[in-house]
Amino acid sequence: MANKSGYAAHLRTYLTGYVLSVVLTIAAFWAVLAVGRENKSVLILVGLLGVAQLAVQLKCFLNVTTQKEGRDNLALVLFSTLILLIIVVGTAWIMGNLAVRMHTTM
Amino acid sequence: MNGTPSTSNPSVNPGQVPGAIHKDPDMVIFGFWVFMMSDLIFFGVVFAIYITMIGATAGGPGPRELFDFGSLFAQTMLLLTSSLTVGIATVTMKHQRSQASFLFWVVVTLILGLGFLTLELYDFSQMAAQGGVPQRSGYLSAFFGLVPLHGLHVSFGCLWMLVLIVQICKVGMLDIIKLRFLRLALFWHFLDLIWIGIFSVVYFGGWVYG
Amino acid sequence: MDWKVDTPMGFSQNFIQFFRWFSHFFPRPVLALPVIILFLLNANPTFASESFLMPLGPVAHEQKTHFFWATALTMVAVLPVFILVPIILFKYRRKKGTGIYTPKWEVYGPLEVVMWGVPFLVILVLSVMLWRATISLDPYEEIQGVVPPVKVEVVGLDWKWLFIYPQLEIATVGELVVPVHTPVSMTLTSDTVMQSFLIAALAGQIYVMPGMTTKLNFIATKLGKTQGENTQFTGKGFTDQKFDVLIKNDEDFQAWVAQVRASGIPLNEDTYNRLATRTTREEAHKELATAQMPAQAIYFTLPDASLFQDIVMRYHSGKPLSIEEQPGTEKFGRDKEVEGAQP
Amino acid sequence: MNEYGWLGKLNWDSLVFSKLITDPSVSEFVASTAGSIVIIATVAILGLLTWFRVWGTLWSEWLTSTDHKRIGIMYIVFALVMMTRGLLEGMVMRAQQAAAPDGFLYADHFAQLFSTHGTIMIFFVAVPFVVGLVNYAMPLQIGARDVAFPVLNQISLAVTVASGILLMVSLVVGEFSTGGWSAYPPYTGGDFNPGVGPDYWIWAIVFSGAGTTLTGINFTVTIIKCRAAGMKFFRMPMFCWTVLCSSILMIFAMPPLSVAALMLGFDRYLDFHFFTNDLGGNMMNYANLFWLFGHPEVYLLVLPAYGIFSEVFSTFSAKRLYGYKSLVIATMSIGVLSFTVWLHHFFTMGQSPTINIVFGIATMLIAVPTGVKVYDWMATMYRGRIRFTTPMIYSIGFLILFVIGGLSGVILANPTVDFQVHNTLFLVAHFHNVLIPGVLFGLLAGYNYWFPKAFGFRLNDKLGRWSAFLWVLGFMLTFFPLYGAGLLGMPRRSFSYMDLTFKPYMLVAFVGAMVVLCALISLVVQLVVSLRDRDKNRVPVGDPWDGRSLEWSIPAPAPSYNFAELPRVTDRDEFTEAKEQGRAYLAPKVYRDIEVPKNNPLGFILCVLSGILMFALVWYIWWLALISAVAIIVAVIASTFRWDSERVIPASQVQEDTEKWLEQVKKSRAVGRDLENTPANVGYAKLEH
Ligand code: HEA
Ligand code: HEA
Ligand code: CUA
Ligand SMILES: [Cu+2]
Repeated sequence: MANKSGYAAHLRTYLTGYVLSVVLTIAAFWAVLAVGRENKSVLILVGLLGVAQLAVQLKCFLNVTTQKEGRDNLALVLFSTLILLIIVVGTAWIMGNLAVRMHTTM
Repeated sequence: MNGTPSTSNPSVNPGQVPGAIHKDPDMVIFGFWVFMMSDLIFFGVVFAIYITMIGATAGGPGPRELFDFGSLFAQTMLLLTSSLTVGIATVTMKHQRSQASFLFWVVVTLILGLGFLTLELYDFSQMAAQGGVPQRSGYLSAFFGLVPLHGLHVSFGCLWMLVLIVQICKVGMLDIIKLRFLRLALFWHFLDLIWIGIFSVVYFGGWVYG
Repeated sequence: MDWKVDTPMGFSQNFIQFFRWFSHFFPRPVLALPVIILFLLNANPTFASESFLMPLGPVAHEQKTHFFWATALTMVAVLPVFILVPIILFKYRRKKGTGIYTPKWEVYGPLEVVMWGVPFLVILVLSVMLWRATISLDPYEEIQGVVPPVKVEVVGLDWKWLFIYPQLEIATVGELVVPVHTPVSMTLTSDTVMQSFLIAALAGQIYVMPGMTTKLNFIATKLGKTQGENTQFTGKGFTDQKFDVLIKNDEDFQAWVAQVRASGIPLNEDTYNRLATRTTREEAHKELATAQMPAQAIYFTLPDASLFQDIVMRYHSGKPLSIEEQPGTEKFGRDKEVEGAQP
Repeated sequence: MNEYGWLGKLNWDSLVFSKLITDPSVSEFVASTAGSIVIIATVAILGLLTWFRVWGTLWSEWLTSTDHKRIGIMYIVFALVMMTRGLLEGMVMRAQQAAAPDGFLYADHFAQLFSTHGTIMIFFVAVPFVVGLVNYAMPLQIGARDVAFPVLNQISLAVTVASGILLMVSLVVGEFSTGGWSAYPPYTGGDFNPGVGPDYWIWAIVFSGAGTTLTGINFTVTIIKCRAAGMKFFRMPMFCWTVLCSSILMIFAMPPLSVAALMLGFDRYLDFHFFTNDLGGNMMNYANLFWLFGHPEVYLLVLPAYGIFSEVFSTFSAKRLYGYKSLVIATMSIGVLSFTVWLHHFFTMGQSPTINIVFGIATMLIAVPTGVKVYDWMATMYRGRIRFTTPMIYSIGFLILFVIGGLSGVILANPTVDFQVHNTLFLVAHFHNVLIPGVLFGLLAGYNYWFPKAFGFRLNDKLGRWSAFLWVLGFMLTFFPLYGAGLLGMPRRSFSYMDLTFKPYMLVAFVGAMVVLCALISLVVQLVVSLRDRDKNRVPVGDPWDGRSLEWSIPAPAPSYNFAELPRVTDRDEFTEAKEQGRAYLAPKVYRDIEVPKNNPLGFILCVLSGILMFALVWYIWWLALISAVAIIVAVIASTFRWDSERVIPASQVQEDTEKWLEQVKKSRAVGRDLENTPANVGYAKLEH
């Protein structure tokens, strides 16, 4: 992405993002189907691939960057991610714990 | 509002949209980002509910019985490709290629989006045929609370696209319309991001743990 | 107007002036109010025994201690506000104030440290207390006593509590009797909406939910009588959902068990379903109790020891539960008759 | 779902009056009276509007206006109307508990009272009041012409008002939910509550929640992108910081509530199983979701109030705000921490002690930044010249009383103690103790403080102080006894009790409620008297309090475009600095045309349509729901076909206005603070230091 303003360069950014995303998607599908559900740790792999793809798309499609002009957006996305994590992890923790403690007699 | 438009943003940079815009484009786009983040939390919460309900199949059909990965893969590819085409449309717009080529890419996106929706609906009907209806269990409620929510967003995006096409045909590429399209493009990319979460967590997570 | 800069003034003089100025803020009739309040509060000085302020066992006792400690510690950070605000107002009031005036003064390092530091330290101490107390009072933790615990299974119904003593093969409604100095180990569920179970004088509350079980452990160390209740609003009969708690010594407890066995009616499916309809304890008493039972309580024998389990499993059948099969709904059991239940 | 006719569940028996006919009891009488008041008031208002022929003005100046100041005022008026209902409900509840064990209300009626009271006070009084004040003051403080998205602003107001009206309708048609403001299922689920009550709650919450989210987005973008030149973040008035933080809370905290309410709706309408007892539903998820929203919500309300207090303390102590940076950091930490404590509302659910400890400590941590704030306000007064005006009395009352409420909050944050006092009146006392001295006193202070800016004349200060005293006193009498009753174990939401120990507490509380009523009446009297005397108390120059921030640098009432020339900011207390350096009241170098958004009927249309949609959904009138939903979409799409949405105010007009005002400034006499509350004060402050 040397020439940032050219038409071709812009197109190339998108195409790169697309190709990477396709590869990552196929990798995720392949991992799950190949490993199967007996080995639950496959989800870690899927998770990593998902996060990678999120990063790729954020960068190439949505153009969230660390450059000065994009800082507002980046800060926003990071803060939202923080809240999202608090909410999702917190919920999973609380509800998981409750599920265990509520069914001990069953 | 003295927005000096940013220039670093190759895909959604409104700075190169010529002519006077009543609103500071930077502000409008940022506002839309904020909205998307709110929507992200909305989705996140529903994801969280889904995660807590993976086990709650109540004897009904679960992920193992219901999921069709072939169709899932097709949907994923349709959506991902539409994300690319909407991007190409953005670039054509930004570099002031012909309106026809711009419209072409928008229409392609629309078709891909509709294709995605058709497949998704077909999937749902297949699930329903096997007893996979939201009334059956907490798990299925959570599934049908989340995946169609994404579908609803996609339908909304399609409607938005249609309206824009009509408007462009009526009045041409006004700046205000360009700005609207830039937001639509953002929205569309955002839905693709959510979809990554859906196939990873809902489908794969559900399938492995369900 | 001219500003006296920190005129020295006698302390007591200052003080009197301060109070005169302070009472300025309140119109005369207002000063009579404290009297009225004291009068009203004295009208009925009995102290409710259904409070953790009058604990009957160590759990509630510790909660009370913790309550007082937390209050006292918080005061450390809060009292300065009560003391300093009036003084500042007095000294720096515009008219006749005597303090100096520094309109641009806006930050002072050491003061910042105190402002952040003091609350932080107080919270630090409180956190340690909180940590210890929370661990030691985990309601799920069985109390280690000399004798093995009495097991009680509690079912929240609309609008009464059912107590099942699985080991003793009895059950009661409206009356919970526990032997003194014996740990009590409760498992709780609900057969209607979510409720919250509380015997304030013995232990804190815990939610009960359909299809799930929670636990509550406590021990009574004083003989006596208190009351338990539901604190989570559940509709019409909510405020009547109370029960007596009697703490008896071993002999009396055994006698009571015998009495329940003797006078109890069997808690079979039929009686249970009648019990589980939307009625208050009083109405259920009218319907089910026999003459041998006390005015407030219903006694049962327990033909089926797995009753509690069945109640929990009602919600795990994998089949939808129609409204007619759901205790606590209007349609469950006899549909009519609940009308007329007005205050 | 075809079991109902074309009017859905609606029939004659749904009207509240028909119940009075079948059952002529006190309870039904009270209900019918309330219903009649709604109807009579509506008819009276419509009648008056027609009589005075103000429909035209109303339409062109208010209902279609996109001016943030007008929208703010409409928000506040709406909040006051709802507040009247909420307050009266509070009174009736206090009367019922004072009269218990032989009260005069049915249990269900009492339950509707606390449910509507809580819902109204939080969602339709506190939130719109806050949003209204922010709308009015914040763009002025940051030197902007309007909020970032004026039409969106209008839409937010529209859906909020529509939901409020829906709540009012529930007084007349059908009944409201009995599940409290938190509406926990399964009690509010279809099995246990087949009536329309919870449906009213759900839709009111979903729509007003959407409005609040949009408002949050709007405010955030306004503050981040529309500040005047030179106004760096650390030059913003404190109020704007708190608003920024509060808006962020709106953006991130409302979604969980919307999700919770919608899922409850799915359970009720479509037989889903999110929170049902059977088939794997899990009501704990609801509690979790609700408080994921509920806790940030209370800080969402109190933070702007903190901001108002900051302005008031510094203005009426004639001193810079002490510890500005500390206050900013404290505000931001409260904002972030508020997302980490929600579990303290269900310590008693049964989770492990570890979880309770983590959330308990996180909760207590909030006391640290809050304490810093309290101390900073004290330090602001320290070495100042304190003037005991109405806003200041509220602020002082707040300082003392709020600390007590915060203290009880910290006590509640101890899980072991909470096990005992959860769901008791102790909790009720806590939250009224933070909500009334915290939020409401702040709003009242703001109302007295900014009123002259909005309407051009001061409110009567003497009556204002009277009512402030009555508020303080009434509050203490009403809610301090509840701490006692709660410790003695009286559960909240009790419509009755047998234990006479509680009686005296309830009697004192009732006396207190009467005092509060007097306070409210004195507020009304204050308003009426001030309106009568308005010509004596005009402050056209615009700076009645020797203000420190930009909003005081323009005329009162503020012109529709706010600033003739957008200001350039060099200091935190910009206007004070300007006054001291002689930069105030200067004519702009050049006058320019100013673009402002045109009036737009979209808000009004959406208000009507969403109102109909909600009503149709509540009553299962599907065809109507469908039509109004489609109409909403069509209206929105149609509005995107308006290409020229701006209107130009010509430079000549701006020049004329401004010169007239500057002329006035020259003619006016600057007054010192001792004459602040006399007619001599025309809003031109004399330099005193
Ligand atoms: C902001 C929130 C708020 C406010 C102000 C109040 C105010 C009052 N509340 Fe509140 N109350 C709640 C929020 C609030 N309440 C909530 C959330 C619940 C829980 C509901 C549930 O259980 O689900 C509750 C429950 C509740 C109960 C039920 C308690 C129980 O569960 O047993 C009672 C009982 O008496 C009560 C009484 C009162 C009274 C007498 C007042 C009044 O004394 C206070 C008077 C207040 C006003 C009169 C309004 C303030 C004035 C203004 C806004 C400014 C006016 C400005 C101008 C005119 C310019 N409240
Ligand atoms: C504006 C509203 C508001 C505010 C500001 C607060 C502030 C706080 N609240 Fe409150 N709360 C509510 C509104 C609010 N709350 C409502 C509506 C409910 C009930 C909802 C329902 O169930 O219906 C509730 C319920 C509630 C609970 C749940 C209780 C239960 O359900 O059993 C808890 C428990 O931790 C709690 C804690 C706190 C704490 C620790 C603070 C802290 O933020 C307080 C911090 C302030 C101070 C501490 C005072 C000043 C500080 C100093 C002078 C410094 C020094 C102090 C120390 C070092 C201690 N609140
Ligand atoms: Cu809460 Cu199970
Ligand atoms: Cu909270």
